[in-house]
Amino acid sequence: MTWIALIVVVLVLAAAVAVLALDNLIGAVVASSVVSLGVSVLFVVLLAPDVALTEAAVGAGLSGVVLALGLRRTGLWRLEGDRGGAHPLVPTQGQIGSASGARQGGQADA
Amino acid sequence: MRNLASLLFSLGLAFLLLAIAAQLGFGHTPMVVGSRILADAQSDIGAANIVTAVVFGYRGFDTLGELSILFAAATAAGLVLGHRRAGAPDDPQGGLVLSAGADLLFPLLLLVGIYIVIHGHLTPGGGFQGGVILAAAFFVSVIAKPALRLAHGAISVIEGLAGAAFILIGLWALVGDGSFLKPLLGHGVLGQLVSAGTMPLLSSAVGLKVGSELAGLLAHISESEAREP
Amino acid sequence: MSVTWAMNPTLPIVLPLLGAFLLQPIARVSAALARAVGPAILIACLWVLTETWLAQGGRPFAVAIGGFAAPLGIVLYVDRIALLFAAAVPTFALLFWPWAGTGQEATRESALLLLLVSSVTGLALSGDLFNIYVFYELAAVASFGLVAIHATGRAYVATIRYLLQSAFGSLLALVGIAILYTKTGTLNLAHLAQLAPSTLHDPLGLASFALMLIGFGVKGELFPVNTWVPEVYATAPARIAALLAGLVSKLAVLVVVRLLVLVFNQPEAAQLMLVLGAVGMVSGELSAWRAKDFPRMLAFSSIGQLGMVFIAFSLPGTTGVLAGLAVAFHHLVVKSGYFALAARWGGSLESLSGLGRRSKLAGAIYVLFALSLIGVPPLPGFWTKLIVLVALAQHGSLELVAMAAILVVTAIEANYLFRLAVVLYRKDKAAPAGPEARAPGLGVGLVAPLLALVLLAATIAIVPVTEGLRKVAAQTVDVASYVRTVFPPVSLPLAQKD
Amino acid sequence: MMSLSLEAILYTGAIGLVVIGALGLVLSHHLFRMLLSLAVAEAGGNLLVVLAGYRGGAIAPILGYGAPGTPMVDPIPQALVLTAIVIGVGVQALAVAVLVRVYRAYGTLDLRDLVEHMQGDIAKAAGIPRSTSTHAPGGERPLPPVPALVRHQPRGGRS
Repeated sequence: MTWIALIVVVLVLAAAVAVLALDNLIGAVVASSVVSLGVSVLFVVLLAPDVALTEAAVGAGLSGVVLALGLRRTGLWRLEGDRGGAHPLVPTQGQIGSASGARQGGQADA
Repeated sequence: MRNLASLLFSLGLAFLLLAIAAQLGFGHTPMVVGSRILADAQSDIGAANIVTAVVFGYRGFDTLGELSILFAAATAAGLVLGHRRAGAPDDPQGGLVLSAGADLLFPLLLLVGIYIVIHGHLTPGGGFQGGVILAAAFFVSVIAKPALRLAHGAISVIEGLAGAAFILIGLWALVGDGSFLKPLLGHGVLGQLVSAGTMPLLSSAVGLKVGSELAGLLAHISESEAREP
Repeated sequence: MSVTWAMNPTLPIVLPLLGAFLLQPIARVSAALARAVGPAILIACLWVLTETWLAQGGRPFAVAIGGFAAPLGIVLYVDRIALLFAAAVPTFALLFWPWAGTGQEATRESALLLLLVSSVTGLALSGDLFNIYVFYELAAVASFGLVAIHATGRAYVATIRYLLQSAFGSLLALVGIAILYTKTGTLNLAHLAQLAPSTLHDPLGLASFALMLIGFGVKGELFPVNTWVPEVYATAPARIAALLAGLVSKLAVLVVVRLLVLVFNQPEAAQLMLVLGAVGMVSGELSAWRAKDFPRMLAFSSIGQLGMVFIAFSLPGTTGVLAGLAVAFHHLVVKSGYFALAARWGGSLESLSGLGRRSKLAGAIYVLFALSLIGVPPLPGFWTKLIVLVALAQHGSLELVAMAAILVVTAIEANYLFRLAVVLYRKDKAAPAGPEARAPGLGVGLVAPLLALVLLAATIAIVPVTEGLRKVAAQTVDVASYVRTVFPPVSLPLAQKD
Repeated sequence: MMSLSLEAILYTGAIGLVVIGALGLVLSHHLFRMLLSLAVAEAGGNLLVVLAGYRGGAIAPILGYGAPGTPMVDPIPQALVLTAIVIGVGVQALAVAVLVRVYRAYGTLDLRDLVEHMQGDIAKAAGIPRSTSTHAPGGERPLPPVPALVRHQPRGGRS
């Protein structure tokens, strides 16, 4: 039990640092979902199944969706080096990326 | 100047928290109220899941506040994102696989959500978790078919009535038995679906309200114009 | 027993919630009915609170929600100070109610206002720490929606900054609550008051107080977490700014005061509050002096005034609470009145030139409020400052520094308030067009004169008002009575088992 | 003293999350990243609350699972955290809604730019002459001027 907790804590802290350190925001959102998932595992370790269920559904699932939607709506949903939506991971077929990409190519260039 | 101040502030905070970390965690928490609730929950409320008993019973008032917070967030988001221009572009339609998958998922998620809501007093889960899954059921459809509009009018009526139902159950207890949100209707047999008095009713109201609120909130964000003009 | 349910203190919290939930469905049936719901509910709340006050005659009582005895369930605690603040909530909400609005937007705004009313009433009445946290969050979320109403880019930026700061504060408060629970195992304020001397009078307890002070201090405009104030008040509608600066901030202060009096009754905690209050007071008034437009001048001056409220409440005993109450209520009246004026005077200070000559009443009200705020003798502002200064003079060196700071700040206040008064009465040819053309709103035009009358009435009745407040203060600091009321002697609470 | 007990590990993790989140909130200039940092810090806070109710050798607070008489963990903190999680996601969703609006108004999420735009707009709306404003070119320019100027400032949220 203690070992599981130790591994998960290290993972969670690493993911938390990644939230701050990752350059592209999609990665940061994924990292924050990892934090939530890890914390929900810790809730199981702490004998809180209700809380774990909620944290997984709300903290990792719902809030991930909300944040991803926010990224999509602000046109920041682009991976690094992606210019105009050629990347397969961009779900909006580049419409958003290319529209705002011209105006603020700074991020893509960075 | 501001940066220096905020840096100092954060360093101070970090120091404070580390100092706390050094002192906490040794010695056990005195379980003063918790142990009494563990002892009394079965006779007071009659729910097998004591966490749910606390959420809807002992601390039902907090739950009402929490519902109101979600309601406030949904209302405020509606106010902020409310003005969608007519004819604003939608996201492109998702592929066939996505929309077929969404059609398949919809009834499944709905069922799971309802199950979790009405079994909240027996197993882990309850109104909130089930409500989130209910919201997900609707939201998956919206994601897969962006042109689909949720009927916001209907949603606001459902969330309003569900919230009102929670309060009215509470007021019923207040008028009938002298205190707000007092559990009524007898406890039934521990572990059965129809047990724990008004708690499943409260849980269902919460499930409906959370589900409709989150669905409306997500739909508001998702339906805001697909890209800026 | 058949009458008592109608006077249950749960109702002023629950009825606005019910109204807020049902507003949308009602609006679909009848728009006129929906517009009547809000004011009707506020009046009902006011009636319940008045009836409770009259029926109880100042005796405190506790109500267990759900019928669960004290430390298990959530308790509402009703004493004089709680009723006083709770009654102020629907009153001021009625004063600043958006009477004119129609349509979907107005329905949403009314719903948010009702939620705000419910939450701050809850802050006044609740006797459970986590319940207070929940209501505090509700007040925060409702106010986020309200300050963004103008739908301008600057309002959205101000809102998001306010939101982040507020959410961070709430997080700190939650950490504080977690520490408190780890050390005591209870959340009931009366129970905490019993356990505090043996468990919380140590550095860790102090840390938990500091976290909650900062956390709940966001709404109370306490020093390190008040940077949201000027931008929000400058971009939000003036009546929302009036409610946030006047009403909501006071209820946040009340929460901190309850914590300080009941749980963290130790000199270090009070000193922390004193220092933060003094820094906030000086920095706020200095910024107000530099402000170039009326709303931001009011915002900074409000930070300064709340700093003084924190200073006053940090003093121990009845005198401290009396001083705090006096400053708080004075500020509630004056600042609400000023923001009612600001609904018309939105522009820069220069653009207000000559306004006092053209609109005699508004100019006179401005000067009256200014005189009281500075503390010119017959007005209530003088007495409030006097009470604070006298109370400060009785204590140690830190308090003497705070006293000097108050005197310096008074000079700054006088400077900027009079500077504007001079501008208002300047003989001006053609004043720049604008300010007066702003839509005044139906209710707001009457509010400032009304509050001015209240101020004058308080001037005449200064002795009975002070005596009344002294009674309120004496009851507030009576910890034993609080504990006795929540745990009636028949069923003694559990002793702590370790 | 610091033997690697379960509680010690988890306290470290919880406080670590709060500190990392708080640092991100204070040091970052990108609104979206500040929001993410807030979520991280909230997760840490929630963990701290649940830890307050944990007891070694106990079982989850659901009747009918363990042998009768087995000690259970404190259910109250768990109930509190359920509430706190839902509050957190509500606030977050509202924040995203406002963010979308902010981005549409000014075309950036960099806090430093936004604050400058906002101050300029406030001053302009109040009719304060530009010379007295501390923020030189305010005005209600809806979008940042030209891509060339934007490119020189690091974007994407890191400071």
